[in-house]
Amino acid sequence: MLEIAAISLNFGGLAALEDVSLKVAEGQIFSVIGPNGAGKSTLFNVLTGIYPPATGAIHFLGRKISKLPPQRIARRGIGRTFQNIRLFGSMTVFENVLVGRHTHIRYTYADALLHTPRYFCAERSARDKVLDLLNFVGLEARAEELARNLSYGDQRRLEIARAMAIQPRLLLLDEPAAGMNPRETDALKALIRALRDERRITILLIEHHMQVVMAVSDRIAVLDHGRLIAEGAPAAIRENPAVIEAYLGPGAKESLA
Amino acid sequence: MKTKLLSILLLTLACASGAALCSAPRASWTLLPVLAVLFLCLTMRLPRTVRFTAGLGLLLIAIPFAGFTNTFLFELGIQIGIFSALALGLNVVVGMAGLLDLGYAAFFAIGAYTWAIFGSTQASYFMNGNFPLAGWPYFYLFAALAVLTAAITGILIGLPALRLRGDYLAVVTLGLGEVVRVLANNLDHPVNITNGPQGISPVERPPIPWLMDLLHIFNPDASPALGYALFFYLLVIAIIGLVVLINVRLDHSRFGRAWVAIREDEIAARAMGISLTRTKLFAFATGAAFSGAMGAVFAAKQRFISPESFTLLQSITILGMVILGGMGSIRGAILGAALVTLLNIEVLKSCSDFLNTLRQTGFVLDLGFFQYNFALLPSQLEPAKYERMIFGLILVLMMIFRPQGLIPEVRHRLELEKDD
Amino acid sequence: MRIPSIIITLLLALTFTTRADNQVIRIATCCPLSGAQAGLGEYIKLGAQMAVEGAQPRFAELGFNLQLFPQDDQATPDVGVAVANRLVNDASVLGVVGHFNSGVAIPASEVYKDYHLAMVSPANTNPKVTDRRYANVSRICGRDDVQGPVGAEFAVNELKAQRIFIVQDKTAYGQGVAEAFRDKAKALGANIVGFTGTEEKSNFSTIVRLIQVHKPDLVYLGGIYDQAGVLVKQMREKGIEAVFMGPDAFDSSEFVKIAQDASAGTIYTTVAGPIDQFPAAKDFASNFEAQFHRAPESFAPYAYDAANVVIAALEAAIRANNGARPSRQAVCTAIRAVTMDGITGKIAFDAKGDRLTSDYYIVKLETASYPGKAIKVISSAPPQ
Amino acid sequence: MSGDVLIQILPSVLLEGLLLGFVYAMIALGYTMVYGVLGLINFAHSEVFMIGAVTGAEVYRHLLPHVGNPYLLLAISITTAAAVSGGTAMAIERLAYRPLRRRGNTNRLVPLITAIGISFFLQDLVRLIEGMWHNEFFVNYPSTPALERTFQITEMLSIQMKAIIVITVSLAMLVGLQLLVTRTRLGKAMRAVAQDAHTASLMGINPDQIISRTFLIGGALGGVAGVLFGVLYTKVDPFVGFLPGIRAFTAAVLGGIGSIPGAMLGGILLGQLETSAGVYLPLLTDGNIGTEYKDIFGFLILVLFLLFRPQGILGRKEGEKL
Repeated sequence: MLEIAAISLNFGGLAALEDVSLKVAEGQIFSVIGPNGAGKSTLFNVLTGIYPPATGAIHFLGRKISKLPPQRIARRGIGRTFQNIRLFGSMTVFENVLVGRHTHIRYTYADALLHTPRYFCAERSARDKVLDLLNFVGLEARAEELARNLSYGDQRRLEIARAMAIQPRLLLLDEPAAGMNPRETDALKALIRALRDERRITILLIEHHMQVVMAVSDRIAVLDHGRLIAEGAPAAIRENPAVIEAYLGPGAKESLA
Repeated sequence: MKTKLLSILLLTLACASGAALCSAPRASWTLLPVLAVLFLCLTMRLPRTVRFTAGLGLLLIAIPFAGFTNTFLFELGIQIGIFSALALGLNVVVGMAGLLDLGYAAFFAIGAYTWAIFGSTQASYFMNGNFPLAGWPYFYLFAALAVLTAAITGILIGLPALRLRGDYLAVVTLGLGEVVRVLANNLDHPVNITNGPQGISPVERPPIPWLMDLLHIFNPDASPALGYALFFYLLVIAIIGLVVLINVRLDHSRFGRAWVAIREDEIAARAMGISLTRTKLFAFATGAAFSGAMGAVFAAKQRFISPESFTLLQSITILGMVILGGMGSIRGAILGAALVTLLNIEVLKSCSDFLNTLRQTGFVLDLGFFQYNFALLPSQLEPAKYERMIFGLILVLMMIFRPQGLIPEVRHRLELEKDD
Repeated sequence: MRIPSIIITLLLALTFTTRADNQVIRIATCCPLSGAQAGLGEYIKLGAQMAVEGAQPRFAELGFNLQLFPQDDQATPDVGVAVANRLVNDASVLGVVGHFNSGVAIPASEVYKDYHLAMVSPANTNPKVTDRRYANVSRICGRDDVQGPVGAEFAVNELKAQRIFIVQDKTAYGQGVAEAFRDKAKALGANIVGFTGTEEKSNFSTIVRLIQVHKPDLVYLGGIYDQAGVLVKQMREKGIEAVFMGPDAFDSSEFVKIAQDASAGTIYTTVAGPIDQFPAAKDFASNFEAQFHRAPESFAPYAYDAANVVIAALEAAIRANNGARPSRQAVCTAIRAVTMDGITGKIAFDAKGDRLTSDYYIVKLETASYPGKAIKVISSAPPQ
Repeated sequence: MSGDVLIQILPSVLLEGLLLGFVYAMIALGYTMVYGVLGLINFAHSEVFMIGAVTGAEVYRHLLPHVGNPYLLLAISITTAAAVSGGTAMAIERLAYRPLRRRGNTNRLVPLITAIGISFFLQDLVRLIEGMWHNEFFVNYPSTPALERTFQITEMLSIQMKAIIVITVSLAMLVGLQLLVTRTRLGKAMRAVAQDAHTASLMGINPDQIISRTFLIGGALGGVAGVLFGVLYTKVDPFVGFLPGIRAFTAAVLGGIGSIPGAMLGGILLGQLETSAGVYLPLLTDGNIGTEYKDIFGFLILVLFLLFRPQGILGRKEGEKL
């Protein structure tokens, strides 16, 4: 479903991504791991159109997306969350998700001004969808709170709900477990699986929390210094000497367990 | 129970203050309780019907009746109304969409000139036709046209400006605002379109025979001046009502949400599929449209238009109103506009008139240990001279002690309540 | 909500004003008292203040308390109109001396007209002010379309200026007088080598350069002394010897202070004759100086006369009304009937509200000192 | 107008543009430096400039009878003006901006409105003081023959002593500032705070102190610019800051706001553009487009330029911080 072919990107001479190629199949939970500064978030930003790749091409559902602006890519069906949470802080939880429905609410300026039946119809169905998503991530009780007042874990979940509101085929999750406590992490694992199993969304995941990665991933790619150094099933990655060497350093094998 | 009690209290206060105003329309203290009640109508958490009844009752009954004796009330109302509409328009751009626009007065100018040129003999300098266009439909037609031209100008100015972010946008809008003013000041040659610094006058007002007929029922010697004061007062209130309605509806639509989203976080907004350019242009055009309409009203009401009304200072003052009231807050924009206008043309002026009267009557302030004869007040300390300084001071203090504005933005809870 | 409520209450509490009793008669002055034009507006207020304070004893005898009511119109039309609306609703205000800017006076007088409140302008030279033929609007100063041509005639016929460069300040006043000057000079056969506007107040390097290129023998500025002083100084510094000429807004000692040596030789047209020609003016000048510690300048004499016209009309109207408070309408009518010797010459109004005949003085600053010397007097009636 | 004249006047037009450009550059530095460390447009900077201009004029005027040497007199004026302006800028930061910063996480428009309020306040305050002092509120730089001595280079090109002084002083200031920023500890600290105030504070830099000093230096430069402006164009008043302020701000944006060499370049460029446009537009269009268009000409150039290079001439393209 997603094909990344030999993309590279430089920041002022520094290679952030070098010749990275990946294939993500429909229905997979695909993780990208690597040490800090390995280019994982940069990869996400290239995928979502924030940085256009210097070379290479990205195809999504068979169509080329590598020159499109972020909003167009979002409309093609790629949703994302952000490593350092980017919610609309002064909007309520409910509204945050409602913004995600933006492209699916179809009425004109005039409809909004005149409050036509079309307006009410679209708003109502959007509202139902939002309530459904809030239920799904377990934030229905906090719908009226301002996003900025939520706890860290709740904010992460809200970002997921918001990203799901655009009805993505592919969801990019950037370190969703960062800052979560063990109980929240467990809930997150369930949530990620539910996303795939119940909502049929393919997932591309960046995560430092190895326990989560190993528990949910179908496949894992490892980036180091902007290069892809390994790709394979979790078990294979766990055993891959290049990964252990480059990514974790000698003697760190236990922590992957 | 408590709500009910407060509602009754508010309505009683409204009646009492309205009655007081009508009984002594010229004594400026009677305006005080009316303004206080209107303020409460804006801010109190009471059922909407109660606040509307009290507010509209004062605005549409008490003030017009008092205004028959003291037309300054109309002038005050009109100016507050005009600036409220401008503040509401700018609130869309700056408050909701977070785009810093320092050239907003340009759209006001576009609207004003749209009517002034065709509502006076000015148009005959560059085209054939029978000017001024004085019949009754023309003004309303051109007011609508002014909305359109202002919105189009908004898009034209927005197109280049919106490629830029944040503070760059500020300086570019400032520049383009100046461009509009300088053009208005200079386009008297080679073709005389705006009549340059001489301004355009007299600008036609729409005929109001129906209102005069109505007025004559109450007061047989009502002059056209009084009629027009009342007319513009009512017109402005009607437009404000419309503008508020549009604002509220947009706020509750995907457009309003997109504005706030790009204000909060452009990157996240784009990840939601929101197109920045389209959204920003919508904001610019919407904001500009409001001021275009008021521009046409302003031209007709002043009967005179010159570039002096559309300076950078004007843009800044409107921005000050929005921020003082509370960015993104509709009620805040109205309150901000009302306060700044009141301050500028009533409070500070009354204050200096008061001190001046003390000086002329040789009033001696006697605090026992300290005595001051106001007759000795030096001319350099003429209070009328320091109105702008006080305005500046208020802005600074306000920003330090209440930066979120008088009525901070409240994100709505309506989405869920509707189902209940 | 506590803080805003307190602020609002405090602000609104300030709107308490003493209520005017029936014996108070107020003459309002409307001019910019704050902002960049405050310096000029100040003289209008002071001139009127002199007149009002001089008349207070006479009014006391009539049983009235005459007061000056200074207002700041901030030189902006919307504030000006708001002020006008305040004034028409204050029954004690029976006359207005003002405004300073024609751009403010025109919309404000629309308001005065509706309430028959008399406005006597000390400074609005724009023809439109009286050309609308409002019964309540009169002026003491001359008209742009008279003083411009008077200047042009002098420049072309007497100074034999052949190449003229004209600068104007992009205000209603400056542009009006500059265009009137241009049209007349052209008709008299002079060559207008340049006509340009500028809103600049301090840096005239581009204009000076243009003047240098066009080599005029006379430079005319439709503008005010603060601009004129700087322009002529920068011209002379660049070695431009052309005659420098302008309208009545040059008439100020500040002009000499700004331009210093460069002010020598400057010529301007004015309706206010030099003080040595009017004994009354001399007294006014010394009293003014004693009271305000500065010389009466720019529009102070006009404002003094304007206020005196209102005062004279008030007295006449009070007498006509058997000592009772006159109506505003009566004051308007009385103003048009006033004939008096003011410090700016003989004052009487025509049907439009212009002065019947005005003496226009051509004044030259022979040396860099103020006041200058009247080198020619031209009597001219306003166009009908 | 024959082409010869257009070329003949070119050197002197360029010279005048350069003089104006230097003044703009020095004011623009104040905007850009504050923007660099705080990310805020200090709209009150035009009033800092004005206070420098007025202070310089008062000093110059009052010491004229006592100090014989005009160069020494000018030096005293410039120093005093720099001190007063720098102090004012610091005071503005302390009284108005720091409380806002302390509060943290406020809207970025709030300091902007504060700045506008301060601007209004300072304009009328200076007017009040000047008015109380000597009745009128403009101040002159009195003519001094030594400063106005003219050196005729060619028939169409001459340069005055004061122009030479303006060029020398501004060049010295600009070079000095560049050295200060690149070579000294304070400069490094300023750059560190501009990069990331939080990290800088972890490195033992006190951001408040650095910000305060940035205001001091920017304000002092504004003050010097004020005196030079006054010496060049004679008259200053409490409202003199507005136009140069806006233009210098435009220059700072043109050069890339936040960049010190950018502000210098932007200032000089804008000065040149404005002056040449003011002279050549009317000459080439036979007076149809007069000098009155020179102000918006600068703005139009800015808009066009920013369309193609949104970060300004020397500004860094901001990477999105994700």
